[in-house]
Amino acid sequence: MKKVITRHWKFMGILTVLLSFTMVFFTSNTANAGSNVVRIGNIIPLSGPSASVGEQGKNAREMAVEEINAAGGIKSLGGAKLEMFYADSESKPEKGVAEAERLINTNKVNVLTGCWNSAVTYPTTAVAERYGIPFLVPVSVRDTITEQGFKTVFRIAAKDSWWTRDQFAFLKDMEKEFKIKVKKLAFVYENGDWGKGFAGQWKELANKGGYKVVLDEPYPSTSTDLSPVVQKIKRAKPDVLMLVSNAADAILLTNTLAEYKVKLKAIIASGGGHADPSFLKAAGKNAQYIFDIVEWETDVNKPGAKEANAKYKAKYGYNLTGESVDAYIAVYVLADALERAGSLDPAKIREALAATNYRSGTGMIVGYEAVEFDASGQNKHASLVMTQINDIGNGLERITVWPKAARRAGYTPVCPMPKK
Amino acid sequence: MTHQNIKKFSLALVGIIAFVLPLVLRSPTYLHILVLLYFYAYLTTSWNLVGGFAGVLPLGHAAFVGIGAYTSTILFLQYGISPWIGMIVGSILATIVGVLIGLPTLKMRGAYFALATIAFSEGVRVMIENIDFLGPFKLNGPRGLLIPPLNTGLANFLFVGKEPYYYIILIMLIMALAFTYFISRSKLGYYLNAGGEEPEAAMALGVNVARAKLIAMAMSCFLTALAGTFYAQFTLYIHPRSIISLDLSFEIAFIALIGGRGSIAGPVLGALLLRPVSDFSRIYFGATLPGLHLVIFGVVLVLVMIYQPRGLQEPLTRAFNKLLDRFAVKTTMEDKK
Amino acid sequence: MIYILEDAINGILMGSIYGLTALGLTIIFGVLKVINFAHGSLLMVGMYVALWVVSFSGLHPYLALIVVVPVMYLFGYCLQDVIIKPIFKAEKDVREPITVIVVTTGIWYILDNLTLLIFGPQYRNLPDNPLKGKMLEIGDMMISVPKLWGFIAAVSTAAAVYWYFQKTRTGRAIRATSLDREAASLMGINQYKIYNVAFGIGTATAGIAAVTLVPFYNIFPTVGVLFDIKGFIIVVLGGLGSMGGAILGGIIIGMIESIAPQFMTATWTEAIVYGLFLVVLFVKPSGLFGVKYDW
Amino acid sequence: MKILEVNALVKDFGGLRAIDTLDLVIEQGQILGLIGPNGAGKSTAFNCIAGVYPPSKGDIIFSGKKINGWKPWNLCKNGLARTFQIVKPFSSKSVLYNVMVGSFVNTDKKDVAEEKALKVLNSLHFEDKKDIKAGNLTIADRKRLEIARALATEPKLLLLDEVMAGLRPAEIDELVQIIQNLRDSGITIFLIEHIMRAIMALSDRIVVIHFGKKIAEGIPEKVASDENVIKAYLGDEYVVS
Repeated sequence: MKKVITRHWKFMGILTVLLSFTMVFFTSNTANAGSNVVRIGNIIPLSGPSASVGEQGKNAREMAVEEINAAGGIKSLGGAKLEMFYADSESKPEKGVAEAERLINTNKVNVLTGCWNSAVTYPTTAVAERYGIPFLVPVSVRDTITEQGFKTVFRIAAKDSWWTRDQFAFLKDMEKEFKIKVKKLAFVYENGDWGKGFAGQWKELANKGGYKVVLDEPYPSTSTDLSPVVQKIKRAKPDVLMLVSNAADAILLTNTLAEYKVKLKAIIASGGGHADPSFLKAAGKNAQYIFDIVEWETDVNKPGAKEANAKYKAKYGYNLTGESVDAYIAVYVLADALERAGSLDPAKIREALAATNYRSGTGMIVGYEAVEFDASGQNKHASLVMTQINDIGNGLERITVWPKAARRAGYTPVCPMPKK
Repeated sequence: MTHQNIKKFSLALVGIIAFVLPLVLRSPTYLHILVLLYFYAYLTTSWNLVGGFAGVLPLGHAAFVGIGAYTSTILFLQYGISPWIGMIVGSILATIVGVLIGLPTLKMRGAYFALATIAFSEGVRVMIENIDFLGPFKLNGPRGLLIPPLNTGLANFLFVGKEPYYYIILIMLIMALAFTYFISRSKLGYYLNAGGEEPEAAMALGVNVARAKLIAMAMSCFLTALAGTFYAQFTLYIHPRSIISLDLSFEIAFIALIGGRGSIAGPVLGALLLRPVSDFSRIYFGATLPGLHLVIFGVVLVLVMIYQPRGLQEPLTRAFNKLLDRFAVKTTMEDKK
Repeated sequence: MIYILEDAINGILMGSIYGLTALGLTIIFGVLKVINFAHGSLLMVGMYVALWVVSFSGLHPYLALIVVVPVMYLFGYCLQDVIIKPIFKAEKDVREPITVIVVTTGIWYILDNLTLLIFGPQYRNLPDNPLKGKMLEIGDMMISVPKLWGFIAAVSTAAAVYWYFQKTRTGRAIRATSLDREAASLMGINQYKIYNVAFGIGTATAGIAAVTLVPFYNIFPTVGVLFDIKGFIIVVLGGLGSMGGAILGGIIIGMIESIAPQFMTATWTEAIVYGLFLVVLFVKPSGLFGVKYDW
Repeated sequence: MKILEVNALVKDFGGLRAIDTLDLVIEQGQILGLIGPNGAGKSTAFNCIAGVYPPSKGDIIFSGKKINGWKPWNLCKNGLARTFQIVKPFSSKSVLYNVMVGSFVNTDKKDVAEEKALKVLNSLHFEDKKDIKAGNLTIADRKRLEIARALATEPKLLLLDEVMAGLRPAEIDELVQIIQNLRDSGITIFLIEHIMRAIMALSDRIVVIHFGKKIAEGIPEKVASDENVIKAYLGDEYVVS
């Protein structure tokens, strides 16, 4: 009996300690509310399957905030500092919604950003709309996010119809430039929100462009073995393979394609997994010659871009990616809007955001000329660049090749893929 | 005051507090957290009918949440049928599916049943992810369905504030609790408990164990699917990977096991402990130390199971009774004065 | 036709590796009568250990076994001894202690997320290892060399464990415990010690699976989850507790995953696997190769 | 009147014949004892009658109905109750709860079931322990609980499987008394027992089986002196010829 009682007490003791821990954090966190700050809520996947992307986005935001705060904060608000609140969505829509509620009501954020996963962004923007809190989406590609008729949603990056449009435009240009004939396309994509969205658009574009689709293959992104899919690609004998992949499957797919010596004229990927910092390291030589469409690349010809990337790399150990640049610029666009709004009233911030015409400044390291939102909240100027992974003497790197105006000086893309 | 009276009194008090809470607690965040807490308590109470009383371990109840949510949402979006009706249709559908799946699986040994239900719910998820159109019904594959928050009102099960949702789920929870209380004191309850604990002995005492379990499964699926509709109308977005996820199925089972399965109060106690632990630890560590909140969740699970393998309901009832003893003694002494 | 053969071979090789990942699951279930939900996480831990060993020492990836197997055995042994044993003791008279399932799930959450906390979410692999991308070409057919080694590892591990259970004293004690734990403890076998050993062996086989995966697979904190559900399906197909069944069950899954996509999209093969699983459960709940306990 | 009739019962497990053409008859109100060495097939015979195993061949007739392959719960509803050699109480529940599971057979109302259960407990001098958890009972009390649960189903025929094994002499005497009272109240009893003292005192008739076959039958005194029985129990060399 005595033993039972001591066990009982031990248990209750541990429980109490745990609960008091939560309480301590609870109180300490609500207490440190400074007065002269702008509160920005960020909902991103920090654990779970997309944790890698979430971490990159968080780092980019941190860097931008440090720079802005060091430069004196928001001057029209008396030098107000930006204060970031991060929430983990775990890539789950319901967590995103709950976190949006909390950030708005408890942390009293003035603006929200996020959420990378379209499936999370989609319902979460509805919460912001309900409270009238501006929601700046750095990147979440699903078209419908800015097509809900919401007043408070703004998106920096291109939407998926633009991505696919540019991929096909690139393909046409390549055919012309390198005098190759592309007839047969293979579509291989993760069976999710994102992959399905892309594939739907591809099919239409392929029809319009007169291509023949020889393979239209979704695969579960939790696959442990992609050689069956690779075999299918090999047997379908496409000229060009178009991919949408998350990180783990992008690496697996690239390695397996190399193992089976699949002969293709070109591989066109869609960012995401192929743009993940781990991708180049993990796929190594096998990644050579892949074309990947992204929002941004380190060699972009824009003042400040090299410096920003160098700083980021020194801090976090890997290059800025398209997704993190979207996050980085988003913070600057926000700062710009706040400066013009001169108020923390959400309605005023929304007005200022809607009137954004951000063309120059530290944050403007993207390839396109400006950030300006159309009536739906979509950045009109958002454009994409096609990069090729190649080794021109400095190890494997991503080299911008398209549009031609943005192509890295002195580089000729390798197309079709040479035999390895 | 006798013990019975004090118990009744405190139960009533808890009820009253639950009902007036939204009037005091103005913050929608806390209401949101509470709604989800009740939602989980409700799901666990439904789960408890088969997982607790019948002594098996279903780990795929998210599939029934999904069936409920998808049915009512499709009927609402495509045919304009009120979610209240869709709720019942979805529940009937889930019950049929539950019985079909329970018929062969409920005879299995514990581990097999657990794995069978996992495979069943994963199978349902994969099917929905692969099907854009099921006959005339638009499932929309992996992209999920969004309910536009237009035409709010009771008939459409859509509200602007959180208070209506709060009261709906609270009433659902109270009804589910009353239902399980009623079942636990009925012949079926006795039969389920007996069959769950010693099936052979129960059979020899006239209990058709398989049939009792099947009835429990049917009731559990029905109640679970009702919550699916609530979830869809509350979050306004359903998506196969988040609604039919093993995470949800597991969390339901964990809440029951932590609270004390097979008891009426267990699911509520479990939800009261686990939900705040997971919510608050995510809030405070999620950004700075990603993953720590799930470590904490895991640690709580392990600790409770090591020190209270029968769940928290038993020690808490004991503590409450001890408190009552003291209180009751005091009052009687005061009476004497 | 040659295509089907090529796919079938790939299916058999990959499937045997799945079987190897599930082997520990079936060993642990056979003895403890508990589904170890943390098994995928143990595989993940094994992969990280193998990764560190190889990248620090520069050894051939398969030589990592020398370190990984004992480390994983000890890890499993201690895990069972420290965390799971007390619950078994508390629930002595319960036939199938469900609480243990919860605890293993707790361990899963803890291991996966501690790894995330400590090592970050990055995807890692063994760059430039001598096995990466090695293919055996026979005419038009291509066979992955590391997968071939995986197949050999799977079969020989299963055979070795089987031999151990048949021929050694401890092995027989383990079998006796798995058949009837009361009787075994009456015969003077310390059942908790046997549990520790069985858990250790199960974890060590996960370590072997990890070593065979590391040369051609990515390593990240949630990698175990991908193999977890697959493992559950495999052990039920093969018969819970049957070692040969685990390998054969793995091969069946591998074959389906490899051949079926040639006739439909890869996403539907998942559905087929679950469907087959349910059919087997309904028709032959003891598994396809279901001798009750085949050791 | 015959309440139970077993005609040429055969039960095979794979290649093993556990019961070989066994004939049995129990008259209403009788106590029939079934004895035999370990592994003789007593429990298998019981399990066939109680519906756990379907018989391979032969008929089992219970109060005029052929019950081959009936499920245990249906047999119970028709008045055939049993206890288990290895007791199987619902450990986490109280004694009263355990007994009520039995008494629910003939009613759907909780009050009625409780009343019946209390009556049974009373008749077994067990009512003072009704709120104790079954898992905390002594061995003797667990055995008694087995009987109480079975009685709560209001059986016509009660199968008792070694209810006295492991009890102290005083406890055995008490149980013998209880069983006699049951018979006096009109319940027919069929029991397997190893304790010779008890079975000799209780049984009206005794059947002895060995390797699944009946080797002797009759009143206790006659069976006790039967050559075959002594051979079966003690082996050939002990037979005084």
